[in-house]
Amino acid sequence: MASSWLPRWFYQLASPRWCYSITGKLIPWFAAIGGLLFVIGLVWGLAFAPSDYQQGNSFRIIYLHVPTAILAQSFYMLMAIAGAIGLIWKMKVADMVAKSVAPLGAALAVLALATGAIWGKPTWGSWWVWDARLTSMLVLLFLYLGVMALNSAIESETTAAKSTAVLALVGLVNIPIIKYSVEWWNTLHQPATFKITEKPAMPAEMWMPLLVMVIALYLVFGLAMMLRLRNEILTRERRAGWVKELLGS
Amino acid sequence: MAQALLTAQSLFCERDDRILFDQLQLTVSEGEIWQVEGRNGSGKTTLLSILCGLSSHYEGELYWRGEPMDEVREQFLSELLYIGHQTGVSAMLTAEENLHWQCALHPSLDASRAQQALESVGLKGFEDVPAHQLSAGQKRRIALAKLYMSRAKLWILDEPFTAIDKIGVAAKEALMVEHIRAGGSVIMTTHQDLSAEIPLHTINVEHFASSQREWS
Amino acid sequence: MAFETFADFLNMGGHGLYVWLSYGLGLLTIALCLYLPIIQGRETRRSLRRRIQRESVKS
Amino acid sequence: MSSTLQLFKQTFRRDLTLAFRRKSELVNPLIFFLIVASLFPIGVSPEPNFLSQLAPGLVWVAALLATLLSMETLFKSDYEDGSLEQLLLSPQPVFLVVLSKVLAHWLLSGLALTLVAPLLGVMLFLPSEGMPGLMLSLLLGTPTLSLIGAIGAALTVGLRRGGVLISLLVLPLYIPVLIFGSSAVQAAVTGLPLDGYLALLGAMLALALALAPIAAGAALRISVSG
Repeated sequence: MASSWLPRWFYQLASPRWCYSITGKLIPWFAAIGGLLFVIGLVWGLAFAPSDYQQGNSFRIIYLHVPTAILAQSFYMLMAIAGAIGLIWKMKVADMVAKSVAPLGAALAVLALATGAIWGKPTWGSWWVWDARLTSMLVLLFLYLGVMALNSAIESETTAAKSTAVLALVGLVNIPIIKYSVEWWNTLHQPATFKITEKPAMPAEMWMPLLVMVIALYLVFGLAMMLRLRNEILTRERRAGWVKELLGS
Repeated sequence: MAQALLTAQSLFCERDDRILFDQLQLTVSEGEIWQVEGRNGSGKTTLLSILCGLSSHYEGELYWRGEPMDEVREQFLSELLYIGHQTGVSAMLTAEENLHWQCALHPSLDASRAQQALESVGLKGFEDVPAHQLSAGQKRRIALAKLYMSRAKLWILDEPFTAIDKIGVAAKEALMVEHIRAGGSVIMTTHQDLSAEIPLHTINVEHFASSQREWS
Repeated sequence: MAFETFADFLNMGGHGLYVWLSYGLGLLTIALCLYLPIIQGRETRRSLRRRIQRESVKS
Repeated sequence: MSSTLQLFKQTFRRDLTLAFRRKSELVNPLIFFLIVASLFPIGVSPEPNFLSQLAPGLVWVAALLATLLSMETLFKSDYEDGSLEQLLLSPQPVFLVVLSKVLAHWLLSGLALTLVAPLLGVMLFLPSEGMPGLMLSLLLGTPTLSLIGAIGAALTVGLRRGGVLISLLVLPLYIPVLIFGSSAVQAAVTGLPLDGYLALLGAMLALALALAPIAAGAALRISVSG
């Protein structure tokens, strides 16, 4: 860690202790703001947003489906980048972040798939459709499951972290290729279906609650990630003086 | 004054919640043979694999000829001969084929001496027998033949004498003495008692097992 | 308000099953994602505390 | 530089020799390929029209699984006998040795599968117009499969039960190759131009050639270190 061009917080972040205390301070804020926005977005989306002229009220699933899909993807990116930082700078906290993110990402992908499938029933008349978005989300879930399986198969914590980081990075390179190929494959096989979410221009009263939900879920899952991260820090740093002090009293 | 080849500073390693060693210092200079001591499971093999750069499960610094290891790794590898617990001999290849590939991997091995080396370890006539048809001792001798071909400065040998008879051990000892006279050095672990004539430095891993380390 | 009555709201224009199923699943998942690390954290703290006590008795 | 090239050649020759000495590993993927492809007519329907529609995808799925099956052994014996340690302690670049090993492996799995594929095509009533598409797409696609598989093999080499795990890691990454490979065959059957698909398969191969050996090399280092 010789290079000095990185900002100071980056190095502070490398310290599990600092990370533990800063997340402890952030958690109440994330919980309060995330919870508030979540309730606002939920009520707004479910009760106040106008219904879609084509799909009716089943359209309201968008306020859950789209945010979870976005989050599932950005969590994968977060996992891969954290893994890369762990590999390059040997930063323990980055490894822990990557490990705590994976199950949440998988849960998000499952949720995105489930809501997509439920939405598909009234829209397309069947629970599952090999639509481009759903298919690439399914592959993303597979990628998450692979990372988690590899992580749990390797006993040594540090080896597991490094191996999963390599796998996550390989997956990250592949995601755009998978997305492109699936989209292309989809247009080849089912040319005439209308897309589940892509509307030419969504009116503001429709996309505003969506935006609120996206931010709310970022905060809520950020909160979940911090909770997991703190557990991970405690377990991995169990012999550190500060942990003993913290728990000993 | 002999030049320091490999220097390890404040090495720390833990496995499975157990500290194998901490604050371990070691300087191996030209013309020295170091024997790493310790009971089974005390971390001898781990230390050797850290020293040769196979394992990255450690904290601390390594230097090769005074330079940080990360910066001169390639140089270090080109001057290193390592024979591990697993000897790197493929069972489905003959002795000759095995050595041939090893020579391609390690330019410090002199391929033209392969025949002679195999003869020296007593494998003359077995050159083209697949290794899986040989005994354990013979298989190990294929790996040990590399000692006769090596131009490397530093030899790191993990239990090289397992399944080797007394005469064989004596021959390798003589070879090591010759190697250090020429300015090389050796780091090894062994259960066998080496002959008293060898100038031996020892380091016991267990002496570093108790740690006052404050976990950060 | 996009709905006249509360019954309308529950019915969602005939798509109530799908909408409420989605949101039910969503809430369940979110709750689990928050609840599991919390109880796991409690467990971790408890076992670590025990461990620290053991060690302090020993030394 | 010449010593590097020498190492590439030596490794290649060594791995071919090893493969020919372990005959079963050589033919197992091919037999597997044949069996999987014949499961579909038995399990689904032997009706020629139906099969000829499924054939492009079936042959590709079978080829993909057969490659995957053969992947596990790529580094296994080298790991067990310590050759991998020696490889990682070479002053030569590791990715080159990996590339050489993958090339040798591909010759005996991917290329062999490509050559056997027409037989399967006939068994599954693939129209004869589709044959060139099948061969060409496999020729360009299977090296990518081998390269990606090498990463999975390198990540799981230190694990006792890596078999199922490697499929879990690698299969999702195979999906783009499967899509473009089977589409190329489909296009060939319907008489559409192939070059677009082949170009895409080629692009993926180029990317895999550039990145996979490095990733696999890093993964090997991690696996051996652990």
